[in-house]
Amino acid sequence: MADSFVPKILVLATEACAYPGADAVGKAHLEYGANIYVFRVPSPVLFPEDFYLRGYARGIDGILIAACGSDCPYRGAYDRLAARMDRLTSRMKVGGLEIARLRLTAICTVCIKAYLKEVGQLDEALRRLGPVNRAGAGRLELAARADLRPVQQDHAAGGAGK
Amino acid sequence: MIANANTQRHVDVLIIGGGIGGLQAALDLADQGYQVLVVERRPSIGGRMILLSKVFPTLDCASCITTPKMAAAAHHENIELLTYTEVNSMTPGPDGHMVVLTRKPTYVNTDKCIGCRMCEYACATEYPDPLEEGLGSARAISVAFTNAIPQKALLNPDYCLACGLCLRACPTDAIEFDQQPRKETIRADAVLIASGFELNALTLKPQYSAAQSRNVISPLTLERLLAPHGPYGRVLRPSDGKIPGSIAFVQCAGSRDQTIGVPYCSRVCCMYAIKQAMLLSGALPTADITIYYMDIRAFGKGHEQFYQNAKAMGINFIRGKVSRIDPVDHDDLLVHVELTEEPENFLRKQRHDLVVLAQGMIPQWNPSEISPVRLGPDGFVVTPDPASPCATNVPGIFVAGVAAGPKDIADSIAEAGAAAMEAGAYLYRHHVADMHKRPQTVALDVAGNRAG
Amino acid sequence: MDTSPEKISDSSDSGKLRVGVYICRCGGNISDVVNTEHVAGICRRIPGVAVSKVHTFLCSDPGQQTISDDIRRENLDRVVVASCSPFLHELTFRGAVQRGKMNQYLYEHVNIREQCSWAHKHDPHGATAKAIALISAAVGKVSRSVPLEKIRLPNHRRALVVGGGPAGMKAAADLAACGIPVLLLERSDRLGGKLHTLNRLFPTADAAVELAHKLASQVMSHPLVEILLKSQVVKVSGFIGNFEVAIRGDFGPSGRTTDVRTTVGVMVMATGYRPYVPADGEFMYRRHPAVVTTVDFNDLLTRRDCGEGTLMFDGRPIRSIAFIHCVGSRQVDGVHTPGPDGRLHAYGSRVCCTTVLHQALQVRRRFPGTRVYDLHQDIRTYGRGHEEYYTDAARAGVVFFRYHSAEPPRVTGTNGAKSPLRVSVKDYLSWGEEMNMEVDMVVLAVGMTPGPCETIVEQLKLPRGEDGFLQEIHPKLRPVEISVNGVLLAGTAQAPMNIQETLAAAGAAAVKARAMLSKEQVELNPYVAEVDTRLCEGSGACLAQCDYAGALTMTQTRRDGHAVRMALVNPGLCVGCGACVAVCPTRAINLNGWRLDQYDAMVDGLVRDIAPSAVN
Amino acid sequence: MAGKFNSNRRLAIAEFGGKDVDLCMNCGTCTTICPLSEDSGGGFPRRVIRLIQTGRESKLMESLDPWLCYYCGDCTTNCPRRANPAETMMAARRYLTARYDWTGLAGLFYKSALAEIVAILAVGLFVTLLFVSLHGPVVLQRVELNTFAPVHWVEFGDWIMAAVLSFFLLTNALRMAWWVLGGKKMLRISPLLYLRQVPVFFEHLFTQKRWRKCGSEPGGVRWLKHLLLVSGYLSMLTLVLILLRWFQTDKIYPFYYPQRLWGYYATLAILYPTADFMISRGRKKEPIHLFSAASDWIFLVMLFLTALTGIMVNIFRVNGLPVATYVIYVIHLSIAVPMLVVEVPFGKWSHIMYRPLAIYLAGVKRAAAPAAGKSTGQAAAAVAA
Repeated sequence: MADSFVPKILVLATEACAYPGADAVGKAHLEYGANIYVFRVPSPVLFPEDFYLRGYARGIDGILIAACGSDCPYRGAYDRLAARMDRLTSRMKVGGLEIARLRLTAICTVCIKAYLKEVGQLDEALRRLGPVNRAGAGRLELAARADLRPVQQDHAAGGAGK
Repeated sequence: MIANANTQRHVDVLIIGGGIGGLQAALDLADQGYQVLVVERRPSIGGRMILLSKVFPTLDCASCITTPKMAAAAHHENIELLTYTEVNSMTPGPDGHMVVLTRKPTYVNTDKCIGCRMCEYACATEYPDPLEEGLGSARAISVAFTNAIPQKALLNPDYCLACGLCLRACPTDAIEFDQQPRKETIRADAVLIASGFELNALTLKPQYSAAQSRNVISPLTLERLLAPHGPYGRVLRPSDGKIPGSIAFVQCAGSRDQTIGVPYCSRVCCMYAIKQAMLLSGALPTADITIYYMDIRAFGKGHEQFYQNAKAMGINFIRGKVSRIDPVDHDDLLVHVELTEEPENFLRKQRHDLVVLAQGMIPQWNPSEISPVRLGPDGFVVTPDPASPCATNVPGIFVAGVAAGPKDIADSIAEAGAAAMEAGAYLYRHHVADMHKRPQTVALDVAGNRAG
Repeated sequence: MDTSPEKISDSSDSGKLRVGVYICRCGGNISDVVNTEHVAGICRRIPGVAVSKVHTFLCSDPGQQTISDDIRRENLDRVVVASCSPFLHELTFRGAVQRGKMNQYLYEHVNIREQCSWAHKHDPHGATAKAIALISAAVGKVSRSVPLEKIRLPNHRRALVVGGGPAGMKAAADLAACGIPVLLLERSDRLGGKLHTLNRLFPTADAAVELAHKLASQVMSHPLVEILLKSQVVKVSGFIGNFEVAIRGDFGPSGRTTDVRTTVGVMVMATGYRPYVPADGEFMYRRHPAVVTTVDFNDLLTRRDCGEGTLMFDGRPIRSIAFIHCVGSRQVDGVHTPGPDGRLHAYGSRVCCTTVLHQALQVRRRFPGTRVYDLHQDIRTYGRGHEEYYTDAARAGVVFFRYHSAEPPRVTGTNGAKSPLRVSVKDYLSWGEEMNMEVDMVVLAVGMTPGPCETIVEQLKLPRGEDGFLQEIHPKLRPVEISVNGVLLAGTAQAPMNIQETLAAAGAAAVKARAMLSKEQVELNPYVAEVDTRLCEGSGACLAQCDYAGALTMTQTRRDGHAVRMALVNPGLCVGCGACVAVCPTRAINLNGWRLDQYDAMVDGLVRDIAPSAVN
Repeated sequence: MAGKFNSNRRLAIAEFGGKDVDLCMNCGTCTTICPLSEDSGGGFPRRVIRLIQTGRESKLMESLDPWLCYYCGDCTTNCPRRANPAETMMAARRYLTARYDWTGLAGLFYKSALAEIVAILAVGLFVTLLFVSLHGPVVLQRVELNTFAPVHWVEFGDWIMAAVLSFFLLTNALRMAWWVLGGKKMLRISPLLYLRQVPVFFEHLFTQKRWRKCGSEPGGVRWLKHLLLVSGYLSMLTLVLILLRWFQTDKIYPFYYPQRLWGYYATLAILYPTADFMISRGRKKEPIHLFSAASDWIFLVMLFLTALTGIMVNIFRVNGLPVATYVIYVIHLSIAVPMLVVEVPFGKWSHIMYRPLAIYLAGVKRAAAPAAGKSTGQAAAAVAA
């Protein structure tokens, strides 16, 4: 059963680093699973937590965030992203969604091996885990979406209070 | 055959060298609206920088920050790139500079080639890849490297067996075995020299035994070993593929040494050695890394902190110039050095698995052979006017980057901007000002008194 | 047929769209693995797709022509091309789309070569299915695309150069030479800045004053340069193309202190450096008159009364001098105490080594009877022609001592011995032995600290580095730009550097400024944040995420007759990172070109079940 | 313990030929390229140079390092700053020779070629005058050298000269030992230790064997030439000081007779190397020959002329030319005596003693203080090897 399961993997690859990195793998004619789909993003910092959870709810089995790491062209973005990932993983933990479905890594424009390693490991983990619990993810998505509101007060107090 | 006048093309600025300095100058000039032609002797733009692993002191991935510049230049509407092209002569005249170029045959029709690499995969002949410092191999017909621009195949006639496999593989019939070198004359209002550097020979000092041991390597080789897409994918020493447990950086191996004719400082070696040492200690956490130096010249912004971090990481810094390196058994190397700061036990013959020689930077190209551009005794282009740091002795010819003396990337970039500015001002003064482009003088809305 | 983008973006119903999908065979590079014909067939089933075609070389002229023609013939309002990496041909096809009279941002590129056919060579079925899924995702995205235009802001084609030192003069001269009007501001009453404190410049030995005069005459003689002396910026706001500046100074016909306001398009920060001032008692500085800095000493060497044959200072002959390097540079925590600004000067000041050797050599040549000792950590004569100073100073008999940062030299008085000062140092060239020397004078090689620019820094929120100097965007590749678009760094405002480097940096800043001012309007990429005024509830959550000062503000405005608080993006300052997008509770803020609903649609498109499990 | 840097005084090493010592940037290339430095404790050339740069005379006086260098020139060839460390070592030897010498003559001669020439001329003139006024009967019928210059008188003069030379040499050697062994401390060293090292002195005096390791040239050709010269010189000294009565005869022995063969050997062993060295110094091809002080030339010329006139005495004598023999004999002594009197205790010749003595003293020092064997900058390691 687990053998025939092919997970759908979404890679969110930064325009500056990871996307050309994924290109480099193809240029080198190194192969990986056709179940891996790359979306180009300016910086993954733009995605709210519910975006990932919505993805799981729609049937994406695993998400790899391939960022620029310290090479990030945007000030503070990578730190914010890392912090968001922390919150998201704890949300997933609490909600019973396997945190192995989410990976954050830095891929450079020529990091061919790192890219293959990351997608390979995620694929392997997902094959072990089986399909994502879409209904559970859907519940978490709604919760995350709702949670943006109370958070809003904190930000208002901290950011725009004066 | 030299093209005659009516086939001449005209550009505003011709830039010699498509490395990071040349590209920056090209972008700055093109952003000002000038038509720029970049001439690069190699098959791809990107120069030395695109082949580096990471850069100091930020430890950015070199490719990640170079590729966007390359792409920006390649896509800029005011920039044209001529790769694999040599400059034959450069003659100043009343209508600008006549620059004769030779476009070397790539044996591939670049208009037809779509960079699909079908030919490369079909090719049965391999040779040591010069871009991998000979560690990896390249096919006789191939695209220069992963992120090369242009992504066009190039045939190396020295290795091609003319077997025709590529001909059959090419989907666009782009391969042309009968290509010949083509001369082309460009009339350029200004010329900007950004021809960069090369390193003096690894074997320059026979005392260092680079001819005897493959484990005495160039820093550029180490860059390839450290690069994530390097020839081995990890750091192995060339002679036997052993993971080096002890690595020595020998500084000033080709600089600050009057016996080899390079009395000057090559300016970047201290920093790249520190960078490479840091990267090595990341790649090989148990390795013992030593930098033998005379003075650590961490002079630039953020450099001193970088140096101190390296010390804190446990990289050994030993003050003393290495006098000799002897090959010993098991392909190891014995480094002879006086620990000049030590009161006792200061004579050292230290055994290392791998030795990196900080070769000196020398000019890559000598423009004085084909133009009136003057060089200093060190071989680099002279800039006689202190108020115009990028102007050569020839009006309309400017220089940027290492062509005017050793420099790191940041300083080359700054200088490229300055050269672009001076070239721009020159063009404005001599040509644009006469035409319609003179902008409306904006009325100053501040009542100021003119000083002086 | 009503396909106005606003309507489409509002509705998830894509049934009214007419999307053209084009699949490139890439001469077999793609079609040898991906069954392109099959993909094209399946794609016709995707809702909204009106045309789905295969071409052998889409990037060729006929390929591009097909797209342009189809837009007109088939009334397409969106185009998706599935071919190689977007880095190669995204711009190509945008051009083709534009030629078809369609907004170029209604185009979407799918990578089915580098990230599909080449990466799944041995899995043609998988690759084909993946190509379909990726195209489906792209159709989802493009369905929600809206036409975008480059952001065009008014451009006040005039530059403000702050600082009349070499960097400022050079930047102003360069800009004026290209026809850009410049307002050059200087705090003091004359141009030239620190050039007046320098004597001879290394390595050419040109007179600094001559260079100052040359640069000053360039700016003073140029009709496009307006020079304001004894004046400074007191208030500044705005963004690229539109900086509102208030300047206070002693100008105008009355000569009284006056404030004036003006608008400039770019600002060049040429605010320079201040030499480090040793603390009282640091190496006996201010405790003994014969302990001076390199700045003072340079001044001494230029004075007529410094003696002929014998160096004179304070009426006394100076027969021996100790130069101490790295005063206020390369400071170490635990050894040095932070200065009044609370900062430890951990950085090297780049120019002081050559300065010392330059001065030492002058002393040895002009006053051969004066012995010179040089106490350094490392000799950093890095530049072209600098190593020669080191060699020449050694040849001229300067004696060098090397100390370690943790054991700096000590300066004490000698209480009436022949020479008034004693310098002790643990000399590592003499295997760590203590060396004592009695000297008539101690010269402290002082480093550079950032120049005065607080007002502008605070008001424009310019970032500073750990060393206090203005922080460039990238120390390697963008050394003269700062994260506030339209503000440029020239010279030592950014980092310590020598005159040649300063002039080069000033030129580099000027060329960027000229490019920014070259058009009637500032043109910026449209990929910036945008607030949907109908959805924003003024939570301010976005504001806390924004690291770019002024890019995002909260404003009071009226909506449906009510006063509401709402976020407002300044496209001149926004860099388009999207950090704000993630936290908006109502998804009111989005990044143009990369909107969240587009990504949602891509996910939906990816999982959409349109492809049968087996093809071929 | 801490070496005091004497800021008021620089070592006048330049006057002794060390003109480039300031150029050294202390990189240490010279020390590790030196084939002998390691065996000698590694203190030179860099550490000697540093002592000179920082003007620490007492440390330099204490140092034996300059004597352990045989001037192969490898350091100078490899010096990245062209600071000429080999010449600095040479200058240090001259400087030390001057400092060991209590008369001050050595220093005077090194600093002033004129003084040296005047001294040589004066002594030569004195010898000439001595002969002019005191020579024996001049026999013109045949060569009777022993009548013109009776061997016992000459021998008597020899001995006086030897005594004077030895006095100067030994007192200077004692001064050297005094500084090297730390002044009064030398008195506390057991005489047994001094005795035990004596063979080392002679071993190195006769063989100069450490020199074989010196330099990159194959087979130690220079060492062989130098060894030849030393053997010739010592032969000549033996013949004229100890065996004069046998050597200076009026009887003409057959060609193969040892007296003649030994004499010829000694002559050739001096003539060939000195001529060779003069040619090399003139050509200036190798780094060691680039810098020739006046003292180097005077020394070579005097030695060459001594041997040349010596052989000419023999030629004239064998061919029965009485007047020529007597005249050249006077000339010969007028050259040989000043060479010995001026050059041996005060000039370049003194190194023939200082070198083995340095190795001897190093041995003594090491034996006396094994724990201090690694003391700073000192050549106290295994030099006796």
